[in-house]
Amino acid sequence: ACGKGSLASGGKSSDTLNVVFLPSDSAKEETAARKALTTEIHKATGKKVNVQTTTDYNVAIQSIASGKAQIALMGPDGYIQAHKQSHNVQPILTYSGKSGTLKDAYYHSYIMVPKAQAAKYKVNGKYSLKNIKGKRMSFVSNTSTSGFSIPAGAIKKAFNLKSTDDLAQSGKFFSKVMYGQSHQGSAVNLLKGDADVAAFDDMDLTQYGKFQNDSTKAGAIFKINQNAPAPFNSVRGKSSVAIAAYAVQNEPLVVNKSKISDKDTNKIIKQLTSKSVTNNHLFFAPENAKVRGLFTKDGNTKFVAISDKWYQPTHKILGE
Amino acid sequence: MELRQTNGNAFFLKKRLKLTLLIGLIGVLYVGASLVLDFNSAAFLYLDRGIIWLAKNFIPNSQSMAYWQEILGALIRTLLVSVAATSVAAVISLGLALMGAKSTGPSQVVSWVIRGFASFMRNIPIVGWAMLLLFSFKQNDFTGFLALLFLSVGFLTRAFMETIEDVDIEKIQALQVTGANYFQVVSQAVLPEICTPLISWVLYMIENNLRDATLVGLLTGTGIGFVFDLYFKSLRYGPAGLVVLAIIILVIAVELSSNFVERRIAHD
Amino acid sequence: MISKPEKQLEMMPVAPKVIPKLNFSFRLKDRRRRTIYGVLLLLLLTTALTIPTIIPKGVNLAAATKGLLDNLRIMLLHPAASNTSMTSLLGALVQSISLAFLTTLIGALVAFFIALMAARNLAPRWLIVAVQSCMALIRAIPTILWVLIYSVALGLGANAAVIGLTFHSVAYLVKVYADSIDELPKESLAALRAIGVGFWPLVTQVIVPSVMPSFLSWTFIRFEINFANAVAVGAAAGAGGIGYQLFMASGFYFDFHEVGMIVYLILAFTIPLEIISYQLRTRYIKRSAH
Amino acid sequence: MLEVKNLSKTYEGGKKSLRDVSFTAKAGEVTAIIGPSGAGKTTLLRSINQLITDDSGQILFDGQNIRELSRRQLKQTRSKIGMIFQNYNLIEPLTTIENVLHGSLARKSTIAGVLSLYSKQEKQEALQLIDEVGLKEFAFNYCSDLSGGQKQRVGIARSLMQHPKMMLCDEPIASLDPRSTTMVMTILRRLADEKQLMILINLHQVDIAKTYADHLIGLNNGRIVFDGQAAEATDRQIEAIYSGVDSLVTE
Amino acid sequence: MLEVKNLSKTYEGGKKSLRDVSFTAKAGEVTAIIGPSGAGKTTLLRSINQLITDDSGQILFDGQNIRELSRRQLKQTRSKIGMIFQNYNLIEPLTTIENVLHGSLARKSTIAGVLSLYSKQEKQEALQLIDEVGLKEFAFNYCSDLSGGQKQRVGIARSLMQHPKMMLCDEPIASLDPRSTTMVMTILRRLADEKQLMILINLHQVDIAKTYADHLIGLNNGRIVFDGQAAEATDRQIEAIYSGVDSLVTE
Ligand SMILES: Nc1ncnc2c1ncn2[C@@H]1O[C@H](COP(=O)(O)OP(=O)(O)OP(=O)(O)O)[C@@H](O)[C@H]1O
Ligand SMILES: Nc1ncnc2c1ncn2[C@@H]1O[C@H](COP(=O)(O)OP(=O)(O)OP(=O)(O)O)[C@@H](O)[C@H]1O
Ligand SMILES: [Mg+2]
Ligand SMILES: [Mg+2]
Repeated sequence: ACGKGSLASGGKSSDTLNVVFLPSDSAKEETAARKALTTEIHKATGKKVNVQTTTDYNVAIQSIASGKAQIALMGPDGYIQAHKQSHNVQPILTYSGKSGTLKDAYYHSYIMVPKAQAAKYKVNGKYSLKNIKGKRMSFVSNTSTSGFSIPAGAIKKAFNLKSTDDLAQSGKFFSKVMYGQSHQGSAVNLLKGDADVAAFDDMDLTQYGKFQNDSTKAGAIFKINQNAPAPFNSVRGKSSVAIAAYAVQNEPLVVNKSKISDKDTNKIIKQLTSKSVTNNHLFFAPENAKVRGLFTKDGNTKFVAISDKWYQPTHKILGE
Repeated sequence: MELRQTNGNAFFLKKRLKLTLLIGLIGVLYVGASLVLDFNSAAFLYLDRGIIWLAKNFIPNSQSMAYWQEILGALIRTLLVSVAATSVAAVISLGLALMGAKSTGPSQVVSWVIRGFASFMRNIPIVGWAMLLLFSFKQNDFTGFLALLFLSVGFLTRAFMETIEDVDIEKIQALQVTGANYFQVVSQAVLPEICTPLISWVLYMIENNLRDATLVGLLTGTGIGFVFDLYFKSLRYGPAGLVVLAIIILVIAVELSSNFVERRIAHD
Repeated sequence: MISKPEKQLEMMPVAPKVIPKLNFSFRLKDRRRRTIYGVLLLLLLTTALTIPTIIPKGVNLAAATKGLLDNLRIMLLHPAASNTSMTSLLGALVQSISLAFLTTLIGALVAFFIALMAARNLAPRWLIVAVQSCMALIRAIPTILWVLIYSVALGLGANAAVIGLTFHSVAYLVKVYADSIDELPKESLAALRAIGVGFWPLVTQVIVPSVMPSFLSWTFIRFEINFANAVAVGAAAGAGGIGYQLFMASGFYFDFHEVGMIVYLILAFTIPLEIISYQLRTRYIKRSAH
Repeated sequence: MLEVKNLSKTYEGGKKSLRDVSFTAKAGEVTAIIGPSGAGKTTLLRSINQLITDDSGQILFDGQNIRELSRRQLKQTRSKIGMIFQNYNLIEPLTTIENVLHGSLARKSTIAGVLSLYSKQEKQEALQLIDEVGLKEFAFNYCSDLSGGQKQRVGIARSLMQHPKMMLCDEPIASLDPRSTTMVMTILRRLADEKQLMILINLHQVDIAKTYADHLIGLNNGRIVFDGQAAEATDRQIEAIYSGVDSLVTE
Repeated sequence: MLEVKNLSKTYEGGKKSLRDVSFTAKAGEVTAIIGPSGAGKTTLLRSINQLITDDSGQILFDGQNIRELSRRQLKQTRSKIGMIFQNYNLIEPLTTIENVLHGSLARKSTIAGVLSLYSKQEKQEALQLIDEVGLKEFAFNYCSDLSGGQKQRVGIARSLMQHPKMMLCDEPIASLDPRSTTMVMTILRRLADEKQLMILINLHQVDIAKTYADHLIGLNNGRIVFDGQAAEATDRQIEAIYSGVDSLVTE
């Protein structure tokens, strides 16, 4: 009979807000950044804020969907799954790109092949998914939005499959399926020659290499830097080509509407889109900042209010 | 010494005092750990909620029966890999344990080295092994096999060592004094004596490795663990429940057959 | 009272005239040995048939092994806390230890009472079967699932982590505790039953002192297992701990140096723990050898 | 007084271990039961306090038929019957005095028993008994540190703590050296003489039986083959008791 | 012939268990060693085949000083010395014949020993020995199913399989009933008489020692306090051997 951890079952009247973090594709947040978020939400609502980090995808989704947590920061795929579980789960904010608007609040998911093999995947002079059947495929993990859900959704559509299950296992659609467990891992699988085709995104790889041309379209060429650190030290200088590229909406901050009042939600939106947050390096850290921020600052990066509608393209590609 | 003169009250008082102190210390540690973690003991009052949620969500429905073939195949695969990894580990561990046990090993130093090695293999967290192995061996059954092998070697070496040390040293001596050499003593005295517990450890390990199938799934991209992960992560709890049920049935089947084997080889 | 040997010599069997027929296959002749050889053969065959099918195609095993050794070398010889501060790693370690401690302590308490219902020399057969099957069921459900269940039911955090991990703790300890109680000589229980001592005094006066050493040593083993579990799934329940740091270091930063540092921290805790439990065990054996 | 009438016992598996056994034992008397291994000595002793259930017959102890008591009554009666075992059956991780105090548990409330709450009087009595069996110095030693003879004497003190009317001893000296044997047998003899206890004792050593017992019962293959004064048994009679064949012992 | 000269042994912890022990034993003779618990009987026997290392002195067996042999020579010599234990120390999960065959291991190649490849002759010899100790029927039974007396006879057969010149017996009959005791002692006596073995035997029972032994050695507190013909030892002498105080036994 000790300790004072909350057993609060949530609910609108509660004076505590639980925020769930799932370290995912983009948010490599650090303690300081999490704390900053706590402070801002507390400032906005006057409520006690609990931030909890889970490494488990399902735990995060179930928490927000069941209302045990009222606010969550998770990848787009996680949001969509949670939304499917409970329509009370709604996105309220995401972060913008350079422009400071939703126009470029995207990152990209690619289906890549080694540069030397790229020609084989052209059909009528255009890159196509047609030839990937039977190849050795590398994904990130089966919960990654840009490293699995989006590309697999696209392949499913292109080949008219019933579900993505067949894409997830060796010996079905692909001769072999492997998981890099991270975008870096998936890229290394490809460049080392363990996989013929790989899915990964751009934002996790920017510190290891550069895009040589328009990175938003099929045909984008990605080259590893000559001084790339581990795990890329054995594939320095190698290049890959995207045979497909998909824009993915940046990840949202979501709330469970049944457990948090609209008033509070609006206060949070207001607070987080304010100038002080925009300029707070703990939220948006410059590329070379010592203390890691929640996100990387690029031009005018800041929080922008959104609704479920903004994720329509992803809803569609995931077939939900 | 001064106790002997008394009527025993002092003795019982001291014993009770010690017990009280021990309970007090554990209590303090409990409170301390609860504070560190922010754990509320009252949480145990809500035990039923979890069970109810489990029952509601994980009961396999008719829809999930569509997956049974897939599950069965993966289940068999997992069983085979567990058995193979355990068997190979058992052979390695037996060698190590013979060298490491006090009664059969060459020296205390070797014993500590082997103990340390076994401990190292067991105590590298699963996530750590996953990273190391995946990085070099990629996703395949072999990686899962290796992970289970390493963990099993760590576990079995220690178990075998303790089993060997449980053999009455006089029985070993009884053969030594006939002039039999080391290998003869090991094969004629130690092995027959430990055969029964050895087999039950191996069977237990197989069972345990099946239970760790989630790990194997993560590492291999095949097997029952992967199938579970696949359904679980896509929030298809019905089929995931079916997988759990399949694991339960398999584990219990293995447990029952190991009980059966143990009864048949028991001595009494 | 004992007569002289000369008179007794007639008791000696007469020297045999016919030597019994040799049965050269005596090693296989009974059920026990057939079972042992059968099990060994089955394991051997399964292994021999399985291994060729799991050797991966397209992976150069020699190179992969070298890679593994290289990374192990980085981990073990060049540990460093590069992404996280040493203090936060230590703090995380303390959290994991606390989680392991709580789940072990609670598990041991609960398991003790349940084990009394599962021991052959104390409980009726039907109760043993019921309890043991229930425990087998709990053990067969993956730990991560228990944690998930309780983080949904109770909310993320330590409460879910502790309860989720305690399930396995209890199920495991019930089995080994019951086994220890089973091993108690029937006679020492009978000695007190024979003079009309009731159940609960029997428990505290006979069972507790007699099985305490083996309970302690099993509980320590479980503490080690719980620590491993606390590392593996504590982070999933939002209870943080060293497992979270490891998750980030390996999955996100690809930093073998930091993984090495974390592994060392973990070993710094588990190895002394193992030494303590070894000492406990040897002392127990010495005492019970009398 | 103890009267056993027509007692029979068949173990599961069909082994007939007692066949129609009848005899009488008196207070103040030492009754020795001898016979070859497997004769049924242990079975007989354990039937008397119903540690094993027998098939048929009567066991009259102070006029009551033990075989027909309710559970509660049986507990009551058992508390009057001490029992001594070949392997002592002490709780070795406890001290001498704690083991001796166990003899008083049957008289105590459950809660006092559970928490080892012994009264000052009980402790004094225990110490006195320990002194009587010559173990004063070892009262606070762990039993695991005692020698066999010492352990057996602790066993006797534990029995005495019950205030028994009868003591059943199953080969109490089988694992003891001659000095300890003498000491233990002398104590038992004295208890019969001074405290008028009724003592039943299974023995392997005929000479000891003849030296210390009043009454001798010979068992062979579950049957009583001798019943008489210990001093009067002839060598031929003794030999007859032990005759029989070597059998696979599976205890 | 065995000549022990000025043998001393101090255990770690400073316990002096043998003090300047000297005696001689001859082939064809049964030498009984008696003495109270803790006198050093076991220590003496185990020093002779160097199962424990002693401090100083000489142990001459067939002229060789056992204490100065190389490991290899020691193995060789040990194979000529059988040893019998109080708790038999058989490998119980094996059958009688397998345990007996263990006695021939020292003569076999490592690989044959490891794989239990015994020759037909060896098997026949083993069966013959089993028959000699009266266990013909039990040759293929598991030792765990045998009674104490039967186990001890298996132990003797195992020793005989070594073709020993000397047999060291550490309380071989301590856990046996009188019939088994007689049987085991008779066998040992006969081996000394017929096969001219030299037999050293630790005993607790003085009467048995007097009945079966030629030569009696009395140990007390590590010292030889009696050395002479077994038949000639007087009751007073015997009593002197056993005199001493009750001590905490910590084996
Ligand atoms: N639990 C049991 N189940 C079946 N048979 C039993 C059991 N206990 C004893 N027996 C058999 O009953 C017979 C009598 O056994 P008991 O133990 O009473 O003999 P004993 O005279 O005490 O022998 P010992 O001198 O060896 O102690 C033996 O043949 C024995 O094999
Ligand atoms: N390993 C040991 N370490 C220290 N002391 C020992 C050890 N073994 C025996 N002793 C001590 O040496 C003395 C002689 O012991 P030993 O076992 O030789 O006596 P024993 O005559 O065989 O007694 P018993 O009749 O009880 O078998 C005893 O006091 C004993 O406590
Ligand atoms: Mg008996
Ligand atoms: Mg001895």
